[in-house]
Amino acid sequence: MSETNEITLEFDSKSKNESFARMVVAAFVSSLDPTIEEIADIKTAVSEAVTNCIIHGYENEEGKITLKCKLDKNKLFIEIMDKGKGIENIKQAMEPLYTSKPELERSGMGFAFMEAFMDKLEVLSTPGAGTTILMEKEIQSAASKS
Amino acid sequence: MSETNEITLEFDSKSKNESFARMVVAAFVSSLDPTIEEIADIKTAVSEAVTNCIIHGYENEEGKITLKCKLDKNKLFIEIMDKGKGIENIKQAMEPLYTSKPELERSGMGFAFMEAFMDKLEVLSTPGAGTTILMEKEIQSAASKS
Amino acid sequence: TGEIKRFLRDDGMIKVSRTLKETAGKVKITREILNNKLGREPTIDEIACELQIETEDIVMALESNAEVESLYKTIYQ
Ligand SMILES: Nc1ncnc2c1ncn2[C@@H]1O[C@H](COP(=O)(O)OP(=O)(O)O)[C@@H](O)[C@H]1O
Ligand SMILES: Nc1ncnc2c1ncn2[C@@H]1O[C@H](COP(=O)(O)OP(=O)(O)O)[C@@H](O)[C@H]1O
Ligand SMILES: [Mg+2]
Ligand SMILES: [Mg+2]
Repeated sequence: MSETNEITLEFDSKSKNESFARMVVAAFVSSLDPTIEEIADIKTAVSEAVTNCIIHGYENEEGKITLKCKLDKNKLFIEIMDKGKGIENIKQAMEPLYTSKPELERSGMGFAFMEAFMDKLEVLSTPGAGTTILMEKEIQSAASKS
Repeated sequence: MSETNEITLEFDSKSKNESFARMVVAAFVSSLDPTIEEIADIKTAVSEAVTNCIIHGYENEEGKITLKCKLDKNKLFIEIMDKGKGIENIKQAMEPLYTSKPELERSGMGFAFMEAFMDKLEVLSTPGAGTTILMEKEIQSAASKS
Repeated sequence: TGEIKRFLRDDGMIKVSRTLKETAGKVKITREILNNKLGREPTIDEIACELQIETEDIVMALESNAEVESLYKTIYQ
Protein backbone atom coordinates (compact mmCIF):
# COMPACT_ATOMS: atom_id res chain seq x y z
CA MET A 1 0.00 0.00 0.00
CA SER A 2 1.36 3.41 -0.93
CA GLU A 3 2.25 5.95 1.72
CA THR A 4 0.02 8.68 0.35
CA ASN A 5 -3.58 9.23 1.28
CA GLU A 6 -5.97 11.65 -0.32
CA ILE A 7 -9.47 12.95 0.31
CA THR A 8 -11.76 15.39 -1.44
CA LEU A 9 -14.65 17.03 0.38
CA GLU A 10 -17.31 19.21 -1.15
CA PHE A 11 -19.62 21.19 1.11
CA ASP A 12 -22.09 24.07 1.08
CA SER A 13 -20.86 27.58 1.66
CA LYS A 14 -22.51 27.95 5.10
CA SER A 15 -20.84 29.36 8.16
CA LYS A 16 -21.65 26.28 10.27
CA ASN A 17 -19.53 24.23 7.86
CA GLU A 18 -16.43 26.15 8.90
CA SER A 19 -16.28 24.11 12.10
CA PHE A 20 -17.07 20.95 10.13
CA ALA A 21 -14.25 21.51 7.62
CA ARG A 22 -11.85 22.14 10.49
CA MET A 23 -12.79 18.85 12.13
CA VAL A 24 -12.43 16.95 8.88
CA VAL A 25 -8.87 18.18 8.45
CA ALA A 26 -8.08 17.44 12.10
CA ALA A 27 -9.49 13.92 11.70
CA PHE A 28 -7.53 13.42 8.50
CA VAL A 29 -4.20 14.48 9.96
CA SER A 30 -4.73 12.60 13.22
CA SER A 31 -3.29 9.43 11.65
CA LEU A 32 0.13 11.15 11.74
CA ASP A 33 -0.15 11.52 15.52
CA PRO A 34 0.34 15.30 15.70
CA THR A 35 0.43 17.44 18.84
CA ILE A 36 -2.59 19.49 19.86
CA GLU A 37 -0.67 22.60 18.90
CA GLU A 38 -0.07 21.32 15.38
CA ILE A 39 -3.77 20.49 15.06
CA ALA A 40 -4.74 23.94 16.35
CA ASP A 41 -2.44 25.65 13.85
CA ILE A 42 -3.87 23.67 10.94
CA LYS A 43 -7.44 24.29 12.07
CA THR A 44 -6.85 28.02 12.30
CA ALA A 45 -5.49 28.11 8.76
CA VAL A 46 -8.42 26.05 7.45
CA SER A 47 -10.92 28.26 9.28
CA GLU A 48 -9.48 31.41 7.77
CA ALA A 49 -9.46 29.98 4.26
CA VAL A 50 -13.01 28.59 4.49
CA THR A 51 -14.35 31.81 6.03
CA ASN A 52 -12.83 33.73 3.13
CA CYS A 53 -14.65 31.49 0.63
CA ILE A 54 -17.96 32.07 2.42
CA ILE A 55 -17.66 35.82 3.09
CA HIS A 56 -15.54 37.06 0.20
CA GLY A 57 -15.81 34.37 -2.48
CA TYR A 58 -19.56 33.81 -2.33
CA GLU A 59 -20.46 36.90 -0.25
CA ASN A 60 -22.83 34.73 1.80
CA GLU A 61 -24.72 33.51 -1.25
CA GLU A 62 -25.04 29.77 -1.89
CA GLY A 63 -22.05 28.02 -3.40
CA LYS A 64 -19.86 24.95 -3.10
CA ILE A 65 -16.49 24.81 -1.42
CA THR A 66 -14.01 22.04 -2.22
CA LEU A 67 -11.42 20.90 0.28
CA LYS A 68 -8.67 18.51 -0.73
CA CYS A 69 -6.21 17.02 1.71
CA LYS A 70 -3.26 14.89 0.89
CA LEU A 71 -0.71 13.19 3.09
CA ASP A 72 2.64 12.27 1.63
CA LYS A 73 4.68 10.62 4.38
CA ASN A 74 4.51 13.26 7.12
CA LYS A 75 3.67 16.22 4.91
CA LEU A 76 0.12 17.56 4.77
CA PHE A 77 -1.13 19.34 1.66
CA ILE A 78 -4.39 21.28 1.80
CA GLU A 79 -6.28 22.82 -1.09
CA ILE A 80 -9.36 24.97 -0.50
CA MET A 81 -11.29 26.16 -3.53
CA ASP A 82 -14.33 28.29 -4.26
CA LYS A 83 -15.93 29.27 -7.54
CA GLY A 84 -16.84 32.71 -6.27
CA LYS A 85 -15.90 36.20 -7.30
CA GLY A 86 -12.13 35.85 -7.17
CA ILE A 87 -9.43 38.34 -6.18
CA GLU A 88 -8.36 41.25 -8.42
CA ASN A 89 -5.11 42.06 -6.66
CA ILE A 90 -3.65 39.04 -4.87
CA LYS A 91 -0.55 40.85 -3.62
CA GLN A 92 -2.63 43.53 -1.95
CA ALA A 93 -5.11 40.98 -0.56
CA MET A 94 -2.27 39.11 1.15
CA GLU A 95 -0.91 42.17 2.91
CA PRO A 96 -1.44 41.96 6.68
CA LEU A 97 -4.36 44.14 7.82
CA TYR A 98 -5.71 44.61 4.30
CA THR A 99 -9.43 43.84 4.07
CA SER A 100 -11.93 44.72 1.37
CA LYS A 101 -14.73 44.54 3.93
CA PRO A 102 -13.78 46.87 6.80
CA GLU A 103 -17.50 47.42 7.40
CA LEU A 104 -17.76 43.80 8.64
CA GLU A 105 -15.00 44.41 11.16
CA ARG A 106 -12.76 41.96 9.39
CA SER A 107 -9.24 41.98 10.77
CA GLY A 108 -7.51 41.58 7.43
CA MET A 109 -5.26 39.00 9.09
CA GLY A 110 -6.58 35.82 7.44
CA PHE A 111 -3.76 35.35 4.97
CA ALA A 112 -1.20 36.42 7.57
CA PHE A 113 -2.42 33.65 9.89
CA MET A 114 -2.39 31.06 7.11
CA GLU A 115 1.20 32.01 6.39
CA ALA A 116 2.20 31.99 10.05
CA PHE A 117 0.64 28.63 10.92
CA MET A 118 1.53 26.68 7.81
CA ASP A 119 4.92 26.06 6.17
CA LYS A 120 3.78 27.24 2.76
CA LEU A 121 0.89 29.27 1.33
CA GLU A 122 0.00 29.88 -2.28
CA VAL A 123 -3.01 31.85 -3.56
CA LEU A 124 -4.38 31.33 -7.06
CA SER A 125 -7.34 33.39 -8.22
CA THR A 126 -9.17 34.48 -11.34
CA PRO A 127 -11.64 37.36 -10.97
CA GLY A 128 -15.12 36.09 -11.76
CA ALA A 129 -14.03 32.44 -11.65
CA GLY A 130 -12.87 31.73 -8.11
CA THR A 131 -10.00 31.27 -5.72
CA THR A 132 -7.79 28.34 -4.73
CA ILE A 133 -5.62 28.30 -1.62
CA LEU A 134 -2.73 25.82 -1.40
CA MET A 135 -1.08 25.15 1.94
CA GLU A 136 1.55 22.74 3.20
CA LYS A 137 2.69 21.67 6.63
CA GLU A 138 5.09 19.04 7.85
CA ILE A 139 4.05 17.11 10.95
CA GLN A 140 7.01 16.30 13.18
CA SER A 141 7.14 12.65 14.13
CA ALA A 142 6.90 11.87 17.83
CA ALA A 143 10.48 10.62 17.80
CA SER A 144 11.85 13.92 16.52
CA LYS A 145 9.61 15.99 18.75
CA SER A 146 11.73 15.88 21.86
CA MET B 1 -30.61 29.96 4.41
CA SER B 2 -32.20 26.58 3.70
CA GLU B 3 -32.45 23.94 6.39
CA THR B 4 -30.66 21.25 4.43
CA ASN B 5 -26.92 20.73 4.42
CA GLU B 6 -25.02 18.37 2.21
CA ILE B 7 -21.47 17.09 1.92
CA THR B 8 -19.68 14.73 -0.41
CA LEU B 9 -16.43 13.08 0.58
CA GLU B 10 -14.23 10.95 -1.60
CA PHE B 11 -11.43 8.94 -0.01
CA ASP B 12 -9.02 6.12 -0.73
CA SER B 13 -10.03 2.56 0.06
CA LYS B 14 -7.60 2.12 2.96
CA SER B 15 -8.43 0.63 6.31
CA LYS B 16 -7.18 3.66 8.24
CA ASN B 17 -9.86 5.71 6.48
CA GLU B 18 -12.56 3.73 8.23
CA SER B 19 -11.88 5.69 11.40
CA PHE B 20 -11.64 8.89 9.35
CA ALA B 21 -15.03 8.36 7.68
CA ARG B 22 -16.60 7.68 11.08
CA MET B 23 -15.23 10.92 12.48
CA VAL B 24 -16.45 12.88 9.46
CA VAL B 25 -20.01 11.64 9.89
CA ALA B 26 -19.88 12.29 13.65
CA ALA B 27 -18.62 15.83 12.98
CA PHE B 28 -21.35 16.34 10.39
CA VAL B 29 -24.22 15.44 12.74
CA SER B 30 -22.71 17.20 15.75
CA SER B 31 -24.67 20.36 14.94
CA LEU B 32 -27.82 18.43 15.96
CA ASP B 33 -26.31 17.64 19.35
CA PRO B 34 -27.05 13.90 19.30
CA THR B 35 -26.81 11.53 22.25
CA ILE B 36 -23.84 9.22 22.76
CA GLU B 37 -26.03 6.31 21.74
CA GLU B 38 -27.11 7.97 18.50
CA ILE B 39 -23.51 8.79 17.57
CA ALA B 40 -22.32 5.30 18.46
CA ASP B 41 -25.07 3.78 16.31
CA ILE B 42 -24.25 5.97 13.33
CA LYS B 43 -20.51 5.37 13.64
CA THR B 44 -21.02 1.61 13.81
CA ALA B 45 -23.19 1.65 10.68
CA VAL B 46 -20.66 3.78 8.79
CA SER B 47 -17.77 1.56 9.89
CA GLU B 48 -19.53 -1.56 8.68
CA ALA B 49 -20.42 -0.04 5.32
CA VAL B 50 -16.93 1.39 4.73
CA THR B 51 -15.23 -1.84 5.79
CA ASN B 52 -17.40 -3.71 3.30
CA CYS B 53 -16.27 -1.39 0.49
CA ILE B 54 -12.61 -1.97 1.39
CA ILE B 55 -12.71 -5.73 2.02
CA HIS B 56 -15.47 -6.94 -0.30
CA GLY B 57 -15.89 -4.18 -2.89
CA TYR B 58 -12.22 -3.57 -3.66
CA GLU B 59 -10.81 -6.69 -1.95
CA ASN B 60 -8.01 -4.55 -0.49
CA GLU B 61 -6.96 -3.24 -3.90
CA GLU B 62 -6.83 0.53 -4.51
CA GLY B 63 -10.11 2.27 -5.18
CA LYS B 64 -12.20 5.30 -4.26
CA ILE B 65 -15.04 5.35 -1.77
CA THR B 66 -17.65 8.11 -1.87
CA LEU B 67 -19.54 9.17 1.23
CA LYS B 68 -22.46 11.55 1.00
CA CYS B 69 -24.23 12.96 4.03
CA LYS B 70 -27.31 15.09 4.03
CA LEU B 71 -29.24 16.66 6.86
CA ASP B 72 -32.83 17.61 6.29
CA LYS B 73 -34.07 19.16 9.51
CA ASN B 74 -33.22 16.42 11.99
CA LYS B 75 -33.04 13.55 9.52
CA LEU B 76 -29.64 12.22 8.49
CA PHE B 77 -29.16 10.55 5.10
CA ILE B 78 -25.96 8.65 4.41
CA GLU B 79 -24.84 7.21 1.09
CA ILE B 80 -21.70 5.08 0.86
CA MET B 81 -20.58 4.00 -2.57
CA ASP B 82 -17.80 1.93 -4.09
CA LYS B 83 -17.06 1.05 -7.69
CA GLY B 84 -15.84 -2.40 -6.78
CA LYS B 85 -16.97 -5.88 -7.64
CA GLY B 86 -20.60 -5.58 -6.58
CA ILE B 87 -22.96 -8.14 -5.03
CA GLU B 88 -24.53 -11.00 -7.02
CA ASN B 89 -27.25 -11.90 -4.54
CA ILE B 90 -28.24 -8.95 -2.37
CA LYS B 91 -30.93 -10.82 -0.44
CA GLN B 92 -28.46 -13.52 0.59
CA ALA B 93 -25.76 -10.98 1.40
CA MET B 94 -28.10 -9.19 3.80
CA GLU B 95 -28.97 -12.32 5.76
CA PRO B 96 -27.54 -12.20 9.28
CA LEU B 97 -24.43 -14.38 9.63
CA TYR B 98 -23.96 -14.74 5.86
CA THR B 99 -20.42 -13.93 4.75
CA SER B 100 -18.63 -14.69 1.51
CA LYS B 101 -15.30 -14.53 3.30
CA PRO B 102 -15.50 -16.93 6.27
CA GLU B 103 -11.73 -17.44 5.91
CA LEU B 104 -11.21 -13.85 7.13
CA GLU B 105 -13.25 -14.53 10.25
CA ARG B 106 -15.91 -12.07 9.16
CA SER B 107 -18.97 -12.20 11.35
CA GLY B 108 -21.47 -11.73 8.55
CA MET B 109 -23.26 -9.23 10.78
CA GLY B 110 -22.41 -6.00 8.95
CA PHE B 111 -25.76 -5.51 7.24
CA ALA B 112 -27.59 -6.69 10.35
CA PHE B 113 -25.88 -3.95 12.37
CA MET B 114 -26.61 -1.30 9.75
CA GLU B 115 -30.26 -2.30 9.87
CA ALA B 116 -30.35 -2.39 13.64
CA PHE B 117 -28.65 0.93 14.22
CA MET B 118 -30.24 3.00 11.48
CA ASP B 119 -33.93 3.65 10.73
CA LYS B 120 -33.63 2.58 7.11
CA LEU B 121 -31.17 0.62 4.98
CA GLU B 122 -31.18 0.11 1.24
CA VAL B 123 -28.56 -1.78 -0.77
CA LEU B 124 -28.09 -1.17 -4.48
CA SER B 125 -25.51 -3.16 -6.36
CA THR B 126 -24.49 -4.14 -9.85
CA PRO B 127 -21.99 -7.01 -10.19
CA GLY B 128 -18.81 -5.66 -11.76
CA ALA B 129 -19.87 -2.04 -11.29
CA GLY B 130 -20.14 -1.44 -7.57
CA THR B 131 -22.33 -1.08 -4.53
CA THR B 132 -24.24 1.81 -2.96
CA ILE B 133 -25.59 1.74 0.59
CA LEU B 134 -28.33 4.18 1.57
CA MET B 135 -29.12 4.74 5.22
CA GLU B 136 -31.40 7.08 7.13
CA LYS B 137 -31.69 8.03 10.76
CA GLU B 138 -33.70 10.60 12.59
CA ILE B 139 -31.88 12.40 15.36
CA GLN B 140 -34.23 13.15 18.23
CA SER B 141 -34.40 16.87 18.70
CA ALA B 142 -33.00 18.29 21.90
CA ALA B 143 -36.50 19.47 22.82
CA SER B 144 -38.11 16.04 22.59
CA LYS B 145 -35.52 14.46 24.84
CA SER B 146 -36.15 16.16 28.16
CA THR C 1 -33.11 -5.29 16.77
CA GLY C 2 -33.52 -3.09 19.82
CA GLU C 3 -32.29 -6.13 21.72
CA ILE C 4 -28.92 -6.12 19.98
CA LYS C 5 -28.51 -2.44 20.77
CA ARG C 6 -29.34 -2.78 24.43
CA PHE C 7 -27.04 -5.76 24.66
CA LEU C 8 -24.14 -3.82 23.18
CA ARG C 9 -24.36 -0.61 25.14
CA ASP C 10 -26.30 1.29 27.68
CA ASP C 11 -25.28 4.92 27.40
CA GLY C 12 -28.84 6.16 27.48
CA MET C 13 -29.64 9.69 26.55
CA ILE C 14 -26.46 11.49 27.50
CA LYS C 15 -25.55 14.17 24.97
CA VAL C 16 -22.29 13.79 23.12
CA SER C 17 -21.59 17.48 23.58
CA ARG C 18 -21.51 17.00 27.34
CA THR C 19 -19.03 14.14 27.38
CA LEU C 20 -16.89 15.88 24.77
CA LYS C 21 -16.60 18.89 27.06
CA GLU C 22 -15.58 16.61 29.91
CA THR C 23 -13.03 14.93 27.65
CA ALA C 24 -11.75 18.34 26.55
CA GLY C 25 -11.11 19.24 30.18
CA LYS C 26 -9.23 16.01 30.85
CA VAL C 27 -7.21 16.45 27.66
CA LYS C 28 -6.17 19.93 28.71
CA ILE C 29 -4.88 18.75 32.09
CA THR C 30 -3.20 15.65 30.68
CA ARG C 31 -1.49 17.71 28.02
CA GLU C 32 0.07 19.88 30.72
CA ILE C 33 1.13 16.94 32.88
CA LEU C 34 2.74 15.14 29.92
CA ASN C 35 4.35 18.34 28.72
CA ASN C 36 6.10 18.69 32.07
CA LYS C 37 7.05 15.04 32.18
CA LEU C 38 8.36 14.79 28.59
CA GLY C 39 9.74 18.29 28.25
CA ARG C 40 7.89 18.69 24.97
CA GLU C 41 4.37 18.78 23.56
CA PRO C 42 2.75 15.35 23.84
CA THR C 43 1.16 13.89 20.71
CA ILE C 44 -2.54 13.06 20.63
CA ASP C 45 -1.81 9.33 20.79
CA GLU C 46 0.25 9.85 23.91
CA ILE C 47 -2.63 11.77 25.49
CA ALA C 48 -5.13 9.12 24.36
CA CYS C 49 -2.94 6.40 25.85
CA GLU C 50 -2.61 8.22 29.17
CA LEU C 51 -6.38 8.81 29.37
CA GLN C 52 -7.20 5.34 28.02
CA ILE C 53 -9.57 6.74 25.43
CA GLU C 54 -9.71 6.69 21.62
CA THR C 55 -7.70 9.22 19.62
CA GLU C 56 -10.93 9.83 17.73
CA ASP C 57 -12.58 11.16 20.87
CA ILE C 58 -9.69 13.55 21.47
CA VAL C 59 -9.99 14.94 17.95
CA MET C 60 -13.72 15.49 18.48
CA ALA C 61 -13.22 16.96 21.94
CA LEU C 62 -10.72 19.51 20.68
CA GLU C 63 -13.43 21.10 18.58
CA SER C 64 -15.74 21.52 21.56
CA ASN C 65 -13.14 23.75 23.19
CA ALA C 66 -11.85 27.18 22.31
CA GLU C 67 -9.82 26.34 19.24
CA VAL C 68 -8.35 29.82 18.84
CA GLU C 69 -5.96 29.18 21.69
CA SER C 70 -3.01 28.99 19.36
CA LEU C 71 -3.94 32.33 17.83
CA TYR C 72 -3.87 34.00 21.20
CA LYS C 73 -0.49 32.59 21.99
CA THR C 74 0.96 34.02 18.83
CA ILE C 75 -0.54 37.46 19.28
CA TYR C 76 0.00 37.97 22.97
CA GLN C 77 3.16 36.10 23.80
N1 LIG D 1 -11.85 33.30 -1.33
C1 LIG D 1 -11.79 34.61 -1.59
N2 LIG D 1 -12.54 35.15 -2.60
C2 LIG D 1 -12.51 36.46 -2.87
N3 LIG D 1 -11.73 37.34 -2.18
C3 LIG D 1 -10.96 36.88 -1.18
C4 LIG D 1 -10.94 35.50 -0.84
N4 LIG D 1 -10.09 35.35 0.20
C5 LIG D 1 -9.59 36.56 0.46
N5 LIG D 1 -10.11 37.50 -0.35
C6 LIG D 1 -9.76 38.94 -0.35
O1 LIG D 1 -8.57 39.11 0.38
C7 LIG D 1 -8.77 40.04 1.45
C8 LIG D 1 -7.89 39.69 2.63
O2 LIG D 1 -8.27 38.45 3.21
P1 LIG D 1 -7.94 38.18 4.73
O3 LIG D 1 -6.47 38.37 4.95
O4 LIG D 1 -8.50 36.85 5.11
O5 LIG D 1 -8.70 39.35 5.51
P2 LIG D 1 -10.28 39.52 5.84
O6 LIG D 1 -10.97 38.22 5.56
O7 LIG D 1 -10.29 39.87 7.28
O8 LIG D 1 -10.78 40.61 4.94
C9 LIG D 1 -10.26 39.99 1.73
O9 LIG D 1 -10.72 41.17 2.35
C10 LIG D 1 -10.83 39.79 0.33
O10 LIG D 1 -10.89 41.02 -0.37
N1 LIG E 1 -19.45 -3.17 -0.76
C1 LIG E 1 -19.57 -4.49 -1.05
N2 LIG E 1 -19.09 -4.99 -2.22
C2 LIG E 1 -19.19 -6.30 -2.52
N3 LIG E 1 -19.76 -7.21 -1.69
C3 LIG E 1 -20.27 -6.79 -0.52
C4 LIG E 1 -20.19 -5.42 -0.14
N4 LIG E 1 -20.77 -5.29 1.08
C5 LIG E 1 -21.17 -6.51 1.43
N5 LIG E 1 -20.88 -7.44 0.49
C6 LIG E 1 -21.21 -8.88 0.53
O1 LIG E 1 -22.19 -9.09 1.54
C7 LIG E 1 -21.72 -10.04 2.50
C8 LIG E 1 -22.28 -9.72 3.86
O2 LIG E 1 -21.78 -8.51 4.36
P1 LIG E 1 -21.72 -8.26 5.92
O3 LIG E 1 -23.10 -8.48 6.48
O4 LIG E 1 -21.11 -6.94 6.19
O5 LIG E 1 -20.80 -9.44 6.45
P2 LIG E 1 -19.20 -9.61 6.39
O6 LIG E 1 -18.59 -8.30 5.98
O7 LIG E 1 -18.82 -9.99 7.77
O8 LIG E 1 -18.91 -10.67 5.37
C9 LIG E 1 -20.22 -9.99 2.40
O9 LIG E 1 -19.61 -11.17 2.86
C10 LIG E 1 -20.01 -9.74 0.90
O10 LIG E 1 -20.10 -10.95 0.18
MG1 LIG F 1 -10.31 36.36 6.08
MG1 LIG G 1 -19.12 -6.46 6.69
